[in-house]
Amino acid sequence: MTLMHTHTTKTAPLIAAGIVAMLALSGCSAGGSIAPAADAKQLTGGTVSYGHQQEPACVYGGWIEQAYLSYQVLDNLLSLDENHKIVPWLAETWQASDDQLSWTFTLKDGVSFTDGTPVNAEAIAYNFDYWANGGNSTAAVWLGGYYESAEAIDDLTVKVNLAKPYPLFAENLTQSYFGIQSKQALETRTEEENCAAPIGSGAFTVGEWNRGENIELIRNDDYNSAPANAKHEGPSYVEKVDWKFISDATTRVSALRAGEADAIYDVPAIEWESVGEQGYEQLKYITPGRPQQISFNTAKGIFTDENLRKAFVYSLDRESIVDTIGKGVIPYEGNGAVSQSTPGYSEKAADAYSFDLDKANKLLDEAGWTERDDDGYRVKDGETLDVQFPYAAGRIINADGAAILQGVQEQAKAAGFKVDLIPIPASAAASGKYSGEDGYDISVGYWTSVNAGIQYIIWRQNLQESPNPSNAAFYNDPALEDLIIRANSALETDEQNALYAEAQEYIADRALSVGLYDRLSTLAVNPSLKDVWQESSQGGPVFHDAYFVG
Amino acid sequence: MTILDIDTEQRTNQLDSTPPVRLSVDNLNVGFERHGSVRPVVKNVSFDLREGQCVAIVGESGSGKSVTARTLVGLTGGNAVVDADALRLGDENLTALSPKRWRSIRGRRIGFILQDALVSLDPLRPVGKEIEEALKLHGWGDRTSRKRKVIDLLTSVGVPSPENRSRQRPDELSGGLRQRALIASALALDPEIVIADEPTTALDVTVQAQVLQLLEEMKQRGTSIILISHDLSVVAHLADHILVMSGGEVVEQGSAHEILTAPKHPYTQSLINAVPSRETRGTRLAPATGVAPVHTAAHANDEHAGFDGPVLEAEGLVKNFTAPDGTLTTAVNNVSFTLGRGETLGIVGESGSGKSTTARIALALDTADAGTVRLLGQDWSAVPETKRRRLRKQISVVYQDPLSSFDPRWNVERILLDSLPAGAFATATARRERVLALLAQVGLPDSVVHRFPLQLSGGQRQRVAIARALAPSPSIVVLDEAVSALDVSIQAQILDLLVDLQKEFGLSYLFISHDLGVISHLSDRVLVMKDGVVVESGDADQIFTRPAHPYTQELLGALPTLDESHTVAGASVSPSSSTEGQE
Amino acid sequence: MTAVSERTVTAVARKRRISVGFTASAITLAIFVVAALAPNILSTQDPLAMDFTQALQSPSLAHWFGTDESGRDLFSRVVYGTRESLAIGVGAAGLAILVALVLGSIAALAGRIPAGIVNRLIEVLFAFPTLLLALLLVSVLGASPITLVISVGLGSAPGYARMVRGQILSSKNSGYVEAARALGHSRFTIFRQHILPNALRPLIAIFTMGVGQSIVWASGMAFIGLGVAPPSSEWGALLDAGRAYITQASWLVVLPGFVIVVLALAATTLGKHIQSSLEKGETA
Amino acid sequence: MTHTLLARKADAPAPARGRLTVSPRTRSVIDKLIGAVVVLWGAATAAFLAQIALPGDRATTILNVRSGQTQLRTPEELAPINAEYGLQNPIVVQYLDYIGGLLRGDLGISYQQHRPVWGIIAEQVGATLTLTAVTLVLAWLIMVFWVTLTAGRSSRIRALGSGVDTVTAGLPPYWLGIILLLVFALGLGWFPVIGGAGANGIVLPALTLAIPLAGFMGQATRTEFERSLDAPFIVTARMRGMGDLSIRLRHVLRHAVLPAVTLSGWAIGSTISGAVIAESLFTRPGIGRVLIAAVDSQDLPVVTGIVVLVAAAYVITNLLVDLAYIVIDPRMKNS
Repeated sequence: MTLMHTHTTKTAPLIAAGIVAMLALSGCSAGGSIAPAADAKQLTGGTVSYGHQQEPACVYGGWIEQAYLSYQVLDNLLSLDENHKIVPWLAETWQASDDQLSWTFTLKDGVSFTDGTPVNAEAIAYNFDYWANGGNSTAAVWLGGYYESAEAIDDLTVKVNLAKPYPLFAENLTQSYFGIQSKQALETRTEEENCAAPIGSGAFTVGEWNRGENIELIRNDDYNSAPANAKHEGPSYVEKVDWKFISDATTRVSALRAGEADAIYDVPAIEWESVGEQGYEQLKYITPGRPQQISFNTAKGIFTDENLRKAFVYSLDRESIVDTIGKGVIPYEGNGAVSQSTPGYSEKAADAYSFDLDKANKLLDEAGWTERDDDGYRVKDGETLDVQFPYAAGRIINADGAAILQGVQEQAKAAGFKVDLIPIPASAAASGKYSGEDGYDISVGYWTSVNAGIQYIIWRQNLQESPNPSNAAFYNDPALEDLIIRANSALETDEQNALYAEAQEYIADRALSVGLYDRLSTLAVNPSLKDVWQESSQGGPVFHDAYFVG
Repeated sequence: MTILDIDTEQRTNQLDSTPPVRLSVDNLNVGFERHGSVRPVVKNVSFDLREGQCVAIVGESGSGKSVTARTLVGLTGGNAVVDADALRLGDENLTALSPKRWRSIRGRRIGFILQDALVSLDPLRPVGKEIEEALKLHGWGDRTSRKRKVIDLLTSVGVPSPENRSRQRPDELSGGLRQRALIASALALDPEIVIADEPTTALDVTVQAQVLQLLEEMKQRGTSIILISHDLSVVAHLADHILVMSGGEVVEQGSAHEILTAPKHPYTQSLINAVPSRETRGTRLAPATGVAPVHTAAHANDEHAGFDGPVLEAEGLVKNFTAPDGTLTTAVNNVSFTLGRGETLGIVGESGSGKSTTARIALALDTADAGTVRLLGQDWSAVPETKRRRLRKQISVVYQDPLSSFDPRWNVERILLDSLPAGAFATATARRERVLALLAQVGLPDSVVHRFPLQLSGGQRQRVAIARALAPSPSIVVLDEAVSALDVSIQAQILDLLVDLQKEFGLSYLFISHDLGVISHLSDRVLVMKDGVVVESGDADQIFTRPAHPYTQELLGALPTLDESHTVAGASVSPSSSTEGQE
Repeated sequence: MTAVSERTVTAVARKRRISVGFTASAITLAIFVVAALAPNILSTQDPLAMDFTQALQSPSLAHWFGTDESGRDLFSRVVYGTRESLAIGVGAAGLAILVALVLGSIAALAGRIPAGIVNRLIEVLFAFPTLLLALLLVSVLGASPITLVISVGLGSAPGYARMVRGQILSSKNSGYVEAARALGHSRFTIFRQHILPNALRPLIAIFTMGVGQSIVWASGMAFIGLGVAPPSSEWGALLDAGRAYITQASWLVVLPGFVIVVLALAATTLGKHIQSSLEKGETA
Repeated sequence: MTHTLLARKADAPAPARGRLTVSPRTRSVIDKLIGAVVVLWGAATAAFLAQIALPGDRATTILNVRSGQTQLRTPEELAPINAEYGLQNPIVVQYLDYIGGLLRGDLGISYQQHRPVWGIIAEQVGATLTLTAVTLVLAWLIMVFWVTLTAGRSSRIRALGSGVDTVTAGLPPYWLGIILLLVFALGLGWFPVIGGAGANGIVLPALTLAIPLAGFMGQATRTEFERSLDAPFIVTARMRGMGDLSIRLRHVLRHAVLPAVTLSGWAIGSTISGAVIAESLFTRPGIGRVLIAAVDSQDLPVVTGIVVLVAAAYVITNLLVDLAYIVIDPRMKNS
């Protein structure tokens, strides 16, 4: 017994030392030269093993994780190129009527879905109705308030009728939520089938889906409808994409290093540098739309007072937090309305607030939060300056994000804010438990979008007759809404961007929402796999042009 | 007893015709090492074992007899230090053997029989397998021939329908059969020497007789036997040469005849005297020990003193049990008896005879399915427990294993305090004094009051158990195998104590035992039980001298005895090795 | 009889030797208790203080356990986390044993019907996956030490319940209970004087070991994201947070994990010693 | 203790509990069956109620999970979902529907995957069972080897033996897993980082669970093992000239493994909870992860389905353990 114990107590440190030693030796080895030989030439076929993070319940749906997947199997009407220019995809030409109330799309000829049915005007029109009726919740939100009907003029011409002018309509259609599915499939197949393996005209079709493990994407040999910004026309070079689900970031990177994955999604900041040094190709896409930002609850609680909102913002040195945790990979974002990669982005709004503790304290003192308790939190007539800050851990806020939020918590403390960070489990988050007016003082989150039009979805008033649960600040302001609507409907890009910028500054001035960091979509690719690129509307990986060299 | 004389005769003849020596032990010393220091447990043991002879080593636990035996097969244990001037098996020098060589000797040249096959054969395997294993280990024959051999062996040790038996596990066999099976496994390779270590302990007396008979036959066939026992009477029949060991030393050795008839060493004498039997009635078995019972009249039991009918009456007791397979067995079948004041009623029977169940019913710890028990003329078994409690202090019990009957968390004082009748003593000090008085009565020093059961020796424990039984000043004490687990000398002391206490307090004993010796030593009247039925009952002398029922006769026949002519009267000196506290 | 006396001898001997291991584990635990009650004695720095210039420093004299992604000193975090972790361990083990005691005694002593019901209940508890229990509780109560205590406590309760039941039954059928009956003690007295205490005693040991196991469990929960809310430095939370940095800063997981192992080991060893000394029946 | 008990046993088959009607063995069989049903029903009901008790509106959750949002939803949005899954029905009705389904062996349709729960489980259970099986085998191999090697040797070796037991038993699986992953997959590259379904992909996950289990079983077995080593029948075997190793393997082991068998049963029972760690760590498919995902998305049919499955597994395991007991110790047949 004893000997046993003395033994174990003796060995305890040894074990520790041993482990450390093993780790030293394990300490991310697998360096070596992974670069392909100089004379390496293009190979045909092969299977791309791709490590992705989250596994959606269905291939097609309103969640960006689904958009990434469905992009591989569905074609859109239009595509967005890296210069943020709309280019043809299934639609060869597109044209808004002079009154801006109808759009006409002319389709490529001879394109057919992988179930053999043709991609024709009728199918397109059917898809529009399908989206609008909730076939894709996110698409529905985009169309909501604008879309009226879609009709097939002739076999290859579709006319979409809108309620009010919507210049960004075409641009929005480039998001994968608007992927076109076979009408027959939607009509005749079960929900389960369309969930697991939607039928489109895309470069790949869904093969086997081993839940919890991977999805097999199989080359569509008859593919003839690549977007104009693709690197080549016709079927993809690789036969298969093995779309693996590896939720743990470290494991993903390790899989890449171990050669078990040719490409991986979402390289954690901490690994970015070393992955680069080891010679892996790195792609980084700053998602346009709403960045990871915090919105204040302007309807209930302390932050109904604009000065307290400002005080909170002044108390934060957001940039240094993000730079530390983000290791220079995750970009700091000051603008709460839209991210720096969004057209019409306003620097002014972004720079509205910088770290200024004195100002914060001054504002708080003025607001009457003068006393402090033993822990240094401000108190006003017996009440502590308490801030409820729930966040959907894991799903919307990843590990880096959580660390950043802790930084916010710690910094706000200096000004006397008692921030209660509440990591809410996915189910509670999704149940909307924390989404009501009583749910939080601050909410955090992003919303990807191709343009500043996202502001309409978020800042539209939340009214009885037309509720808008997306309005996380509960801020109902006709002026702001009008401003955004005017922007949405502006025909001239410059005029539109000016209006969007104005809206952003309007939001910043009132400290309704301030930015933290930009949501990234990053890829690391083994150099022996060439021409993997990120599509420009949402930053998902594109394997249609990819090929191996060796 | 003449028979005995005769075969002692012929033994002496054998001795003259000195057959060859098979095993010679010369000045064997064994010690156990712990933390550098060696604790000697066997000191200069020497003897020769000749062909067809039996050397018996007799001694109480701790005397070193078993260690000696194990040493002879090289299994003394890891931290043992063995040295001997000579240790020779035939021409094999046992002092310098490789483990491998030892293995080839064990089982093949030296067979070993332990006590109680229930634990000495692997309880999870059929006995056949165990026996076959012995053959297999020494590469005897092939599968089929071994199977056949196993059957032969079982037949040779007198196991009926060996084919079926060989497929049964020890727990499925009767005590006798499984002991035979064990012996068969030791004889499998017909070794020239068989060491039998307490081969009959824990066996019923009739079975014991059968086993001894079996050993006798082996001896006749020329096998040499080393017989280890704590019980002289067991070895008496078999042994040619006897070593008496105590505290690791051979206090006396010589031919069986000498030892049994003219023991020189007082220890041997005390051992012989300690064996209870009909002849020893009324005599003291143990030499007066250091702590003699103090005579105190503090046994206040006036309440029922006036009552002069039988203190306990049992009428037609019946108790059934359902076996797990649902079959109904009758453990006690129509048992009746009465117990008079100051009298000892012995219930004797072998295991399974239902005697303990009878005792439990008498104590109203079990309810009979039929029949009644009356205590001091009052309803006892018939009334609810709540009514009984008032009377409980009139009847108390002493178990075979006191240890399990003590709450391990309680020290002696608490145990005894707890057993004093509520309200009998006004003050705490009075209660304490009573406890000390009780200890004195059972011959224990005050110093034990703060000891815990585990820290007491077996004899001391039994004395505490008796003290607890006396605490409520009962009229009746039920003694259920109360001395069966004790070494013979300790048993003697306890028996003496019981006699004294009975004399002093006019107690009535219901004395349950499988040991006829003990029963005959103590009982006024005797109940002989078999399979739940009373086969014979009556006055002790009559039963032991003129047994009517064949079963009683069988029991008596089976009982190994020393003729009183062999015992030496009035050995007074008592070697320290036999006093309390050191067993 | 010698068998016995020898046993006591060896027992004494063993006891003497055991005490080394006993003290070793006792001291270890004592240190943890100090950390829990007065962390400032052991720790060098504020567990929450961020120092972005010091992010992800490997272990050094300045930072014995290194620093985390925000430059917080891991050692101080571990020390300050002790209170919460230990509380969780003790709480969970305590809850488990409490529940077990209630269920176990009913199952052992109550009539056929209630005992049957309770036994089934124990079965159901056994069959219900602890993981799910935790998941649900977290969804309802949110991630907090209480949640961990309840889920781990309930999770391990059925096992203990069976143990208690067995204990009570064996003590109920023991020789000393029969002896007490023979002395005419009432059922209640016997239960109070013998059955209960004898059933309870082993639980001291069980509890000690349970604390260690519960902490391991709880940290496991935290590891699958059911832990305590940040910036708590509860050990499981530390592991969970450190997980993202394994390859670059392995100490963030290895060292807190190692602390857990040491605590669990100490608790188990101590518990075993208590157990064996109880089995030897020597009450101090 | 034993003495009186033995005496009593020998004297008459175990006292008390003598109910003269139906044979105890048949009764215990009936009890077992009833028990099994009760356990299944109880677990299922508990799961159902717990899910109902979850905060927030289920339809909202379903919708939000489908769109990756966390916002409140308008009645218009929720109506179709409620209709589709009958979430507007009173709880009692939903419960009865659910139990009815169970009786028909129908576990329902997943809210998120739009397919029968049976399918989902059938798909995933394989991986988990394999992991459990391999874990058990490894644990037993390790345990038997280590105990046989170290138990009842010199005090030093025994100390080492039980020391290692205690340490391994106290190892947090996830922690062990991470270290195995770091060293053998990342460092030495002996095993794949992603467990997947591959053969050598299962080694590390299984070890992660097997090593602590082996420790637990070792602790329990060692005590029995050393007790049996001193048993008379072992002495007898030695007296027959049997070698030490064969004694340990042929005689002692069998007497020592019963507690380990119980632990194995417990281990199987708690597989889900345990496996999920290995699964998420080595990115293996399996019930555990499905369960977590299902709870996250309040996919009630999947959750309850899995609970029923686990309960069933538990029941079956117990039966197997009982059988194993009888096989190992035939004497138990009558008790």
